[in-house]
Amino acid sequence: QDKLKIGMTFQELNNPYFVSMQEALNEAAASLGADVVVTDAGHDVAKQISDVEDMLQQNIDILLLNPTDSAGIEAAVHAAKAAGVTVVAVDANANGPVDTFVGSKNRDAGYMSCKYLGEALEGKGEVAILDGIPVVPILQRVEGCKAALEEFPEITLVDTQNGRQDRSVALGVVENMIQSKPNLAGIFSVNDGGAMGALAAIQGSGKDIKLTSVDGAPEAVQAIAAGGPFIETTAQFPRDQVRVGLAMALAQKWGARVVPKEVPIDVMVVDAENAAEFSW
Amino acid sequence: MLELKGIRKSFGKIEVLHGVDMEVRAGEVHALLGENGAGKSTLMKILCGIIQPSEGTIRIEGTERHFADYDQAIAAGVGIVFQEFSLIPYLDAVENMFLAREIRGRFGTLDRKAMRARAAEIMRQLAVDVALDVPVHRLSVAEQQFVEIAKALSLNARILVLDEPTATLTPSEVEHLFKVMRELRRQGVAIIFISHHLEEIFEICDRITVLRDGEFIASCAVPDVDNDRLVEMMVGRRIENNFPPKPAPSTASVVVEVEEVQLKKGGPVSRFSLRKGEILGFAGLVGSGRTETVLAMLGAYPAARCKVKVDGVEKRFRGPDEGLAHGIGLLPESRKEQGLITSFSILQNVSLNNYGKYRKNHWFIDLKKELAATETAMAQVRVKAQGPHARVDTLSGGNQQKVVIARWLNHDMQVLIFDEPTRGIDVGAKAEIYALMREFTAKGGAIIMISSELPEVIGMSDRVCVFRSGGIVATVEGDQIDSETIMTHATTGRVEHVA
Amino acid sequence: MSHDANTGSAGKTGGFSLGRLLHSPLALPLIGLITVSVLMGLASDNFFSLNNIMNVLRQVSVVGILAVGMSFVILTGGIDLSVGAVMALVGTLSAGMMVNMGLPAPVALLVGLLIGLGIGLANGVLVAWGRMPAIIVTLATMGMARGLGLIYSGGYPISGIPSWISWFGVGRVGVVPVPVIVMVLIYAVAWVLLQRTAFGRHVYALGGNETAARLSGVKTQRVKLAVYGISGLTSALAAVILTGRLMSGQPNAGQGFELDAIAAVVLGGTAISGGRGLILGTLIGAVLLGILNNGLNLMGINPYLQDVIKGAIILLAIYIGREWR
Amino acid sequence: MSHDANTGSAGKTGGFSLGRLLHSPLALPLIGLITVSVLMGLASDNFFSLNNIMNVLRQVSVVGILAVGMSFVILTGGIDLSVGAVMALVGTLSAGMMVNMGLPAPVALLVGLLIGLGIGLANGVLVAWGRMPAIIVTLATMGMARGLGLIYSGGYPISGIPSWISWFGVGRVGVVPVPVIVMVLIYAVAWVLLQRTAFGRHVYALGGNETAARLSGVKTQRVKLAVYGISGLTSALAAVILTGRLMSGQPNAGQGFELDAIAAVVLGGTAISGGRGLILGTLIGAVLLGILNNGLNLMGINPYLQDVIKGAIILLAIYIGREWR
Ligand SMILES: Nc1ncnc2c1ncn2[C@@H]1O[C@H](COP(=O)(O)OP(=O)(O)OP(=O)(O)O)[C@@H](O)[C@H]1O
Ligand SMILES: Nc1ncnc2c1ncn2[C@@H]1O[C@H](COP(=O)(O)OP(=O)(O)OP(=O)(O)O)[C@@H](O)[C@H]1O
Ligand SMILES: [Mg+2]
Ligand SMILES: [Mg+2]
Repeated sequence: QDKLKIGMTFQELNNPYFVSMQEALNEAAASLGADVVVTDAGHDVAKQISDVEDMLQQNIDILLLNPTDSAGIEAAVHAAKAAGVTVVAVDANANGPVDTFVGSKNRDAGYMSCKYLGEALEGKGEVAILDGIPVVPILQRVEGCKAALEEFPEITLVDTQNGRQDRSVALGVVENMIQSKPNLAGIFSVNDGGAMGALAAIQGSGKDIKLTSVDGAPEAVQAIAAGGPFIETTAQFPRDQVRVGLAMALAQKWGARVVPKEVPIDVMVVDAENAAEFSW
Repeated sequence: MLELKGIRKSFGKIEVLHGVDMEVRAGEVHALLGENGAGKSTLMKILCGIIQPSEGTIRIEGTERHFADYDQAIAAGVGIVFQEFSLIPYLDAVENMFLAREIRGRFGTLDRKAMRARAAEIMRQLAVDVALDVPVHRLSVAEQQFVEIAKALSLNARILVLDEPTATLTPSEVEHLFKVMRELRRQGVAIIFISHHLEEIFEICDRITVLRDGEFIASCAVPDVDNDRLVEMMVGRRIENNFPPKPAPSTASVVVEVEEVQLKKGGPVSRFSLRKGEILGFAGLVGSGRTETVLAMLGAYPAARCKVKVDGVEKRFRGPDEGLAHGIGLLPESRKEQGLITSFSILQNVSLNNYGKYRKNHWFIDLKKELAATETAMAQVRVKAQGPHARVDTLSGGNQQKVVIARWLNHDMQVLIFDEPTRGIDVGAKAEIYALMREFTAKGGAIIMISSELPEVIGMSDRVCVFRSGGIVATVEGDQIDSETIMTHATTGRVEHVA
Repeated sequence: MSHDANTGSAGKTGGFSLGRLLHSPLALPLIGLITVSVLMGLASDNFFSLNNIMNVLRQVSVVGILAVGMSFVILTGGIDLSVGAVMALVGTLSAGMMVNMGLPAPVALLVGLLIGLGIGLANGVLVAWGRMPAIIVTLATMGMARGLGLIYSGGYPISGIPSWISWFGVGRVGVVPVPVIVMVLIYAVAWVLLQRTAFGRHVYALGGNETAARLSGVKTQRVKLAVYGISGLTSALAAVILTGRLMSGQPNAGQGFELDAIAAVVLGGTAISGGRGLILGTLIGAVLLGILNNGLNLMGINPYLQDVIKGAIILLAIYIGREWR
Repeated sequence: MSHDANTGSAGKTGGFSLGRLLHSPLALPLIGLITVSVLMGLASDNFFSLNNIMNVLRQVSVVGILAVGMSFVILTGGIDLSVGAVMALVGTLSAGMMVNMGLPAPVALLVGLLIGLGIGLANGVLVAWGRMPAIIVTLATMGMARGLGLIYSGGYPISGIPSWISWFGVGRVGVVPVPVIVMVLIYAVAWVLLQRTAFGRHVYALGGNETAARLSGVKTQRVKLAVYGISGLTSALAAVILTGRLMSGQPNAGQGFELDAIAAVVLGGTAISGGRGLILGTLIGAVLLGILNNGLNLMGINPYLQDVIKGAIILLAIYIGREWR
């Protein structure tokens, strides 16, 4: 009866990044003999709050929270804390009395990708950003990217469009981008989902445009290993985020009083050289 | 009281009213006559502000009036019962009657009690018993007609237009209506009455105005004309004998045998058979179940029991499409709701269920053949329209009805079920349609004709089934077919329940 | 069949009796609700706890309020796809007025309500006087409202609003959550409007037969204006609750809520073609949807599978209820 | 006004003439298309390049194909919200059959088409024989198809399909992209079906007056079955193109495409209530939407602002065209 019950709420579950997180969670929980409840908010904070409320009805002990929106989810954090649940934010932080936040250094990720892109372009040329859904991690990546691009005085940012992190949307958007910016030399996509669409568009146009991205999704790594326009993705470690997050929560449950408030997980450049060995 | 002068109206480039004058006095029933498409309804809609005239003036009690919409006309004391229904199907009779003129109680909320009382009073005046709390789409066509009339009466109009109110009523109900009209006349209301039943004109009207093709023909007092003269004014020619002669009693084989049909559990069970080459009339009061019986036969109405044999083989139809496959066609009683695709052209309406006839390469429609066949059919029933491509919603009521008739006469059916086929059709065209019906039976076809017009039932039917409260109470043939026998069975005769 | 069985529009509700209820258009939605509840209760222990019931109702409140305006619109035979986007825009703008422009919160909320009403009225003008199809008008305003919210906020959610506003989202009066009380009040007002005023009759009349209603003297354009205005207003009211729940203005919130609101209305027995239906049915429909979400979560069903099961149950509920429509 | 000006259903197209065109229901969509094109051309140099025109058409192809099935459904007075989800499901399953089950690609694609058709027919059965409102049926199947696709793929996209399949997405015949050719062929077939066969007339009749069509012997249920089947099939055909473009099966592709397809149909002059409209109008509507997306992208407009402008232009186009409806 006193089986540990872990709840995890995802901002979305139709993205390999979060799916692999879920897999790691299931493995870890199985090894602990704990029950797992998982919900998918589909990018809707209101639904995510409801999901958390429902989990609290099920008497979870640990809440792993992957918030769709940091501010919007606050009410759920309060509710969970009020119910005596340990709350760990994963991948993106949440407002309110979160016990620990485990997440990638998103700004670094954007910075590293665009630094790589700038160097690959030998410091000059026109580049564009393929933006995504406006949530904090994505906005931080764009911020980091812009910071990196500013270090290259001869690189100009000529276009920013929103591919909604969706392969089919990104495909159309990048096709249009290529039409309107014939001299485009590089594209930074905020995640691999959008990047795969951009890759298809670049290949379709037959132009020499270099592409970098963030995530390290299997498909993206494969494409990078194969060579071609997709030259780099700054990998995050979704499985490790969950593992570390769960560990933090357990530590607290066991009585640890000095669990770190924030555990930033490093990101790593994956390019043609190391792609073959990399996987989440 | 009311004076219309030089009214002209064009739809697009086509002028349908060419300067019509009309004068109506207080306390009279004034008949407005004319063939289908003559412009009667259009003129009345102009009077009520529903459509605007291209030219001409309306004077009421000497002052010139312009009505931008029906509301303004109502405010000026003008009310109308439309030729096509204008009820809200899911609201009940009370709500329909007081729509947009609700009686409000305290706090501005509805005073349903007051409205219901007033509605009941009007219905009492009309001497009809219509359920007031039932959504009107569940009432029979005739009951709906009374709701329409009651709605117009509730306006307390000084000028009341009745556009073919009797087309859907049986004689006894027409009597009720006339009684009310006489009472209104006594109170000084001016009534404009449109009907294609000339005997009604002589019974109730004081004066008449005749239109032909949008032209004003004449205005005169009723006693100054007789039936033939009236027809001649309307049609511009004489019409000989209305009904074609009946053939000798048929001994041909039975095409459709309805062994039993029971509309409601525990209700009466009816049976009838239909022979090749005959016209079987269905008579009865409104709501006596004639429509439901034929619909049940085709599987379009959920009956408790229904057993049908076609050419001696038992059939269970699940819908009109299966009837069609066996050569049985249905002309429904309400053309606008059940008969026509109003956004379609005449051509498309006529060929709607008949594409087997015009095929090219098996799959495709032969547009040329379709056009030719439609033109023939239109000429047969004398549809007055700009051409086969005219949308049916631009046609006059009677012409719309003719389009539905043309659909079936253009189709090689062995059985046609005609529910109120001549509803709203002018005298000239009626004769034509009767002749076509006889032509059809002469070729071996059979017709079931539901009609609330007694003369039509008597003049056309070889045999008549009389309905009362949901079932057939008697079948009369030959010399027995007269109005007295039929009305007796329809109203008082003993109901024999068949187990 | 009894006389007023099928009315749906009349809603004669003088005195309750079981027989009467069984013949009312509410019967089927209610049966659906009870069946699903019992199933959920069997499958999950926590389901019938008072706590969880209040939890479900609170979760239902936002879509439930949106569905009120949607009911008015659908009863006239229209549709309003903009409700979710308008809610998000109003929430974002209200939060922005408090945080960035320093307006007092009550003023900001009030202006938010007016903005919602205004957008609704704009929809109404386009549908009524512009004679454009509602589905396209509101599809366009949906896109525009979304875009405006994102432009205003730069894509970031707006947080830092006064903490008392959370009362609208998480407060309680006794055991009953505030959003539930707000929702019930809105339904009560809607019921009076629809069943006890001339305006309500005109809404039904419009959906039943617009031409006939116009010919009878119903000011059809004004009625349309009003129903879209009401829908905009309820969207804005939903925004207040949502802002209280999220404690921030979320330009991305409420995506797909329009479909949930439509589903609630239709599950509640209202004909999608207009003219027939009861506002109480909509409430039942909204709760039914909420229970589905909650119950499937409580049972710990795989989120992907939840969509499939939810779809199947909705189909089943509508299938059983179809005779009443 | 000429005789068949307003029919919309008749589509008498024997010989072209300007006067005739001006009175046809295609006139307004065409004027909208030309106006928007000219505006975009003025604002962006690249717009009128052959390259970009082909680019726009290629982008339009997926929604354009979905809109064909949607036209059939809307002409009967129905609606199909499941098109985007069915497309994603079919794409995912086809890719899965190739990659995980090792089926030969042509077989997998064919099975995919059959699955699409099957889901469409299931929608049709529920609408026609189940007598349930189309908007709810297809809303439910939309959720179910999405869920099934995610369950099957576990949320991952499925890649590793044979490379020749990209021909459907990016191949060309001369200068014309293959997806554009496929789209045009589908429109041609649809045109023949609607204008030259009895089935087509029955589709229009159903939308015009279902009761009248049924009572006159049209097999209304079969017609409904057929139109939803067609919609399922065109969704599956769109899936083939999309798979070729994305070179993978994407369980979450095509979200919101149902609304784009509906917008294309209505922008093309088809009445949302059914009975009136031309399939060529739908093509024009789809291209108009594509041009809006493309042109606003080419001009480098802020993506948030694009939604607002798109909404405004759609409203304007429908407003100008409303007389024709
Ligand atoms: N909206 C319209 N557009 C074009 N023509 C119309 C329109 N309405 C009526 N018409 C034409 O006007 C003429 C007169 O029609 P109207 O309905 O007034 O005839 P009516 O005398 O009432 O005939 P009926 O006895 O058949 O009811 C007809 O030829 C009809 O086709
Ligand atoms: N949809 C319906 N549901 C329940 N009752 C109905 C419905 N339609 C009609 N009725 C009832 O059935 C009875 C018979 O209808 P109806 O008046 O159409 O028969 P009828 O003999 O064909 O009369 P008529 O042809 O003169 O109108 C009426 O009492 C009517 O109230
Ligand atoms: Mg008339
Ligand atoms: Mg009848």
